[in-house]
Amino acid sequence: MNRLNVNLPGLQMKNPIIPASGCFGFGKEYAKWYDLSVLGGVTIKAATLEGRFGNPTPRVAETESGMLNAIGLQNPGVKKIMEQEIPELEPYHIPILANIAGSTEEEYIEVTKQISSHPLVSAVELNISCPNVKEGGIQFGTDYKSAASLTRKVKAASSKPVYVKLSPNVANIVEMALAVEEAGADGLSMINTLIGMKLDWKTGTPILANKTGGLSGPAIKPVAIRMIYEVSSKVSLPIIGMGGVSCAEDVIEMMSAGASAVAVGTANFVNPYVCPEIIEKLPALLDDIGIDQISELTGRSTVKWKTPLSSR
Amino acid sequence: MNRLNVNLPGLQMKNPIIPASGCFGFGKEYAKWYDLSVLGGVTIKAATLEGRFGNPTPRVAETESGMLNAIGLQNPGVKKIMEQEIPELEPYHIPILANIAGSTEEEYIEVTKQISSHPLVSAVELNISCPNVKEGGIQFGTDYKSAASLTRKVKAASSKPVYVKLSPNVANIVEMALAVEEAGADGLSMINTLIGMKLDWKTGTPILANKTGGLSGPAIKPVAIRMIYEVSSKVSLPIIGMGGVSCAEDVIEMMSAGASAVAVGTANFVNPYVCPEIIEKLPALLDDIGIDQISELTGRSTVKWKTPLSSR
Amino acid sequence: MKKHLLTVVSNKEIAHRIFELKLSGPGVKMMVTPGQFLHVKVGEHTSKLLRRPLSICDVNLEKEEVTLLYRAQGEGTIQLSEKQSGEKVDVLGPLGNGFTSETINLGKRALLVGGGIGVPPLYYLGKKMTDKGIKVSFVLGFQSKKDSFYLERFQELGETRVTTIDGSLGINGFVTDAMGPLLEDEPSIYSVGPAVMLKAVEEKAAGLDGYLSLEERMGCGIGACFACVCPTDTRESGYVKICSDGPVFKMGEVVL
Amino acid sequence: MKKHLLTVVSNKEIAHRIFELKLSGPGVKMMVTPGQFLHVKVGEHTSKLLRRPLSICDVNLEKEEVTLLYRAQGEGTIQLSEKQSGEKVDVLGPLGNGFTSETINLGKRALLVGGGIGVPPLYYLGKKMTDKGIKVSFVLGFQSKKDSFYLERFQELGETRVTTIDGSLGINGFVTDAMGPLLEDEPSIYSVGPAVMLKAVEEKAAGLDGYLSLEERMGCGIGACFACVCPTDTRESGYVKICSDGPVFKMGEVVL
Ligand SMILES: Cc1cc2nc3c(=O)[nH]c(=O)nc-3n(C[C@H](O)[C@H](O)[C@H](O)COP(=O)(O)OP(=O)(O)OC[C@H]3O[C@@H](n4cnc5c(N)ncnc54)[C@H](O)[C@@H]3O)c2cc1C
Ligand SMILES: Cc1cc2nc3c(=O)[nH]c(=O)nc-3n(C[C@H](O)[C@H](O)[C@H](O)COP(=O)(O)OP(=O)(O)OC[C@H]3O[C@@H](n4cnc5c(N)ncnc54)[C@H](O)[C@@H]3O)c2cc1C
Ligand SMILES: Cc1cc2nc3c(=O)[nH]c(=O)nc-3n(C[C@H](O)[C@H](O)[C@H](O)COP(=O)(O)O)c2cc1C
Ligand SMILES: Cc1cc2nc3c(=O)[nH]c(=O)nc-3n(C[C@H](O)[C@H](O)[C@H](O)COP(=O)(O)O)c2cc1C
Ligand code: FES
Ligand code: FES
Repeated sequence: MNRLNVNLPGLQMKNPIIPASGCFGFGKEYAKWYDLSVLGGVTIKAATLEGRFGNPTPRVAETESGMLNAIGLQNPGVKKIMEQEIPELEPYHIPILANIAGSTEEEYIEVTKQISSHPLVSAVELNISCPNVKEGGIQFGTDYKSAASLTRKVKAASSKPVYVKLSPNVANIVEMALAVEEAGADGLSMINTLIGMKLDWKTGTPILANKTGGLSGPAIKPVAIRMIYEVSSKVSLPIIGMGGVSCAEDVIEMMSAGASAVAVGTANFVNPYVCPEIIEKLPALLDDIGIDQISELTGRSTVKWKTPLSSR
Repeated sequence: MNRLNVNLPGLQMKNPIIPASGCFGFGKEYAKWYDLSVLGGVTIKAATLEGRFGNPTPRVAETESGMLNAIGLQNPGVKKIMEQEIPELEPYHIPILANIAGSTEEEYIEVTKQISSHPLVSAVELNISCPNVKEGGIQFGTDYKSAASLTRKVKAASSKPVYVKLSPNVANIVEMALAVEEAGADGLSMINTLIGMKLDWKTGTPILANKTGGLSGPAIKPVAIRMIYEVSSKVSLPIIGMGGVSCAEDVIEMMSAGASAVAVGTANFVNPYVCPEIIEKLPALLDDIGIDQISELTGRSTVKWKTPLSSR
Repeated sequence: MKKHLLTVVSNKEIAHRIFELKLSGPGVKMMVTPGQFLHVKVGEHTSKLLRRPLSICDVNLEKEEVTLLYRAQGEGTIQLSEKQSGEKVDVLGPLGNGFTSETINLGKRALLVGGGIGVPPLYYLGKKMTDKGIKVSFVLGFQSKKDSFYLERFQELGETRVTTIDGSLGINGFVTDAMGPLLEDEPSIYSVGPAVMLKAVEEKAAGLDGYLSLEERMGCGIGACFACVCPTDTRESGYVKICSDGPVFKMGEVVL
Repeated sequence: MKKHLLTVVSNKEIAHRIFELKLSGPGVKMMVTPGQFLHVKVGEHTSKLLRRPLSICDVNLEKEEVTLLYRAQGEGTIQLSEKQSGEKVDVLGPLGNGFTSETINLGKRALLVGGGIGVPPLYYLGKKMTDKGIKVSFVLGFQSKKDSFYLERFQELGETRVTTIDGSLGINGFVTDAMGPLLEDEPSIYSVGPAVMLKAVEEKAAGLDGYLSLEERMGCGIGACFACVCPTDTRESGYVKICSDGPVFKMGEVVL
């Protein structure tokens, strides 16, 4: 029995650790650093119908315990991704979660049709939360009616399970989650980046050419934990949690909040080996807290709690 | 001529630095550390009609480059604050911004009537964004119609200028700002804390007794800068900016984004002298960037910018 | 009440994960009251912003040297444990109301009860008391032998009984299981530790006078943020702030 | 392409805010190609997460020692400048495509043009070239005299002309104002610096072959995040990644 394995719709994984979309390219770059077959799965960069060049540079800025990015969904288009990128992942025999984006419902539907038909693609991650392009789907991500409508259509077009990736830039994340659940989503991915900005104090001008960007990294983990906690107690869909995870302890915290699997993004830039290192460390931590099967962690935070102080 | 002085409705300040509400008690604690008369002004802790004991402990948790708090609007009630707390600030001759909270429109109105009548109170800060009490006004803070209605009534009840303190936990901060401007607000304070949570990975339970809390500190500065930037370009009200400010450079960044004054919260806990130290450092930084009058900084980010890289 | 940049004299592990940190600097002159604490910044560029409250464990006024004992358990104290001799540590303090001389002079006999990392402040307290000619005895509770520290030093000051939860040292059990005999000559009680322990001590020592030092998660450490409040019936406000009204309170004053 | 924990041999200021950092460790063996860079973590517990790309300035293979020159300008490099001898530095590298031997062997004469912190990699490049018997000359541009560094060392390798924007040293003006005479024997061009400078150099050296090393803000540093792209007409994709396809590109290959 493998104590780390987790099973989500379309994603039978030997451990819950998945690199997050956009932070791992199409996999081959990190394949130069370690054997990707150790991963639970991999999320590939957002695919759009046509290729996109993305935003002008600078595209990243550093913030306290975080970073801003405004890549702008650069990608070669769904056709090239299916022909040239995805096949490179075949040797690793890990589930592939295909992140998709678009400007119109039609584009989302067409991309879904194509990419979900790829034999190596295990599930589709519907990105309705990219804050960095006027038409990156964020318009779907902040209005729950259009989110539900898009989910319904994408689900109909997809031959694989569909995970809807939620934006944290909303007043009521539970309402959004309930709407896409009702619309037939198989799972949720949360959270995408918070919209942020940084100015060069000397010039008073934005660091990013795009001015605003998506805030990621440990800085946003408390927001991610809160949203996953709220949503998991109201929604019965499995959640792929993400937002600031950088170590095995963070993985346990996020699963305790309600996640069934955990995606790691920004931390890959800090340490390219972070995913294998987390996977290696998890069993020892499970021993510390007396957990056999990692999936037992999911949602344990909702049990009655005691203050950490008196538990010393 | 004093190059640091700024003038906002009701707040004639010799510099733009104000301790943020809830992070400076009622002032007297920090008065043991330095002479408060060096400050531009001071924001006092939220006042409610009756005294409140607040939430159980633990009330704070540490996060990466930030902290969570769930104090729960503990305060002795507006009457005691007016009789016992505010008079202690008289010797310092600095403008006092009175932060007020409530559960109902009636409570807000009554507290405003009373506290705005105090001769030492220069302006009222309407807190419709406390995330830590079921009835701390957050319900007003996330629905722009009720925010506008409350603003209108509080404004009518107030004998002093009214600043509305906005919650960042919304999908569209500009819509909210426009609504309260339209409703007659004299200024805006932004941002309050983001809603977050932290679990003890060992027990899987929340660190805070209140489970969720308000995220503050440098971690949220990019969100604050972005919201101030967006709002200042659409709204003509002066903005008291806050969110992660910890040094003089941060003050310049935030004013460049559109703030007319800057409140410092969490940083007071890291360094009790942070406000006087910032005030002392500002003139040298203004020299570096060739600015005479600090108020010239406000909104300079909206002028056409060049990439920092090529400006090396 | 001040901010000091003290210099690390030494910072070594004296028991399992327990570090003895000696800091020196002019600021130490002010640290004369046991039970007060220092609010310690764990690093300069660290992402861990909040200061850690650590009790004054001992002070050498001639050498202007203060000793802190801390358990490197969480990320902040682990970072603190990496500080090398010669490095600087930014501290606020001394903070809070400690065991003042009135508090100390309750009687001729005192029983000092500490659990885990509640033990350190009792050393400085015990020293001050013996200086004043008060007869002190100690009950010190630890998880296990490997977590225990400073035992010889305490023995130099007075009778010292040790309890461990796993029985690996001294009496098997909690501090309250060892207090009995030492209560006979009706000493005044001074106890530091987690709330659960203080509660048990209070019950065990029912009828005796004494003082308790409380713990709570803190923000400012100076009374401004209301993070560390504790309910009480003895004050009109209905609460006390542990950081500024305490951490030391008269037994029975606060609701544990 | 690996992660190394190197040891600080020395880290000293050699010009105004310019630091020379010598690091040693087995990993240095791999750092044989000039123009490649190390992706440097500025601290362990720091809130500054992103690595800083710093060019290899010199390598001593016997001593397994690599030299980096950096300007402590922003918060990360300032933190790096506080590292003491004996401390560890976490680096990724060598990363990117540098000045490979084909690139170097364009001709018998080479003109190396660098601006500000674009200067460091030219030292290692110049050394490799002279080893190969190529005649090198340098044009090095600085803001002002106080910002200049390593001049004697460059002179040992070949004719070195210096320009400063304030005229406090060498020719008053930009690197392009000093290139003229050195272009006469039609050298191949190698230039490192900010985009604006590279553009000017490209124009000034129109007609000559050469290579440019670009700069951009980076995330991953290994080709995964698409932070550092630069448009090009010469590739079907329409872009190159500076971190992995570059930082060195053939003149004219990328759109500056
Ligand atoms: C008045 C007072 C005196 C103390 N004296 C000592 C002492 O002499 N020696 C010693 O080892 N410990 C002492 N403690 C406890 C000590 O402050 C905590 O163990 C320490 O702050 C934990 O920090 P960390 O980095 O290890 O844990 P982390 O989990 O990284 O801490 C995260 C946050 O929670 C706070 N926190 C976590 N645990 C505690 C706790 N038990 N009490 C208060 N805050 C906590 C931290 O201060 C920090 O703000 C004292 C606490 C108080 C209130
Ligand atoms: C391939 C390459 C080689 C380089 N070689 C050298 C060298 O040998 N010596 C040297 O002094 N500098 C070099 N630089 C520039 C150096 O990377 C930046 O000066 C440094 O990253 C700035 O960090 P900071 O902490 O001082 O500034 P901060 O403002 O704190 O940096 C914030 C963020 O912006 C990035 N950033 C800021 N300025 C630059 C810049 N000019 N280029 C790239 N990223 C930047 C930082 O990496 C960081 O992610 C090189 C850059 C590149 C791309
Ligand atoms: C450079 C970068 C690029 C990203 N690109 C995408 C993307 O293409 N699609 C997407 O759904 N999310 C994208 N994200 C968001 C991440 O997948 C993740 O949701 C977010 O960064 C939070 O996780 P983290 O804090 O671990 O990075 C990107 C994030 C970063 C930093
Ligand atoms: C401990 C604590 C208590 C606070 N109490 C209040 C409050 O009573 N009323 C209010 O409007 N904001 C309150 N805030 C929010 C701050 O005023 C400020 O808006 C927020 O912390 C962001 O600024 P900062 O990052 O500088 O702390 C509180 C913040 C903290 C950390
Ligand atoms: S810690 Fe802030 S009031 Fe006690
Ligand atoms: S820095 Fe990530 S692709 Fe170049």
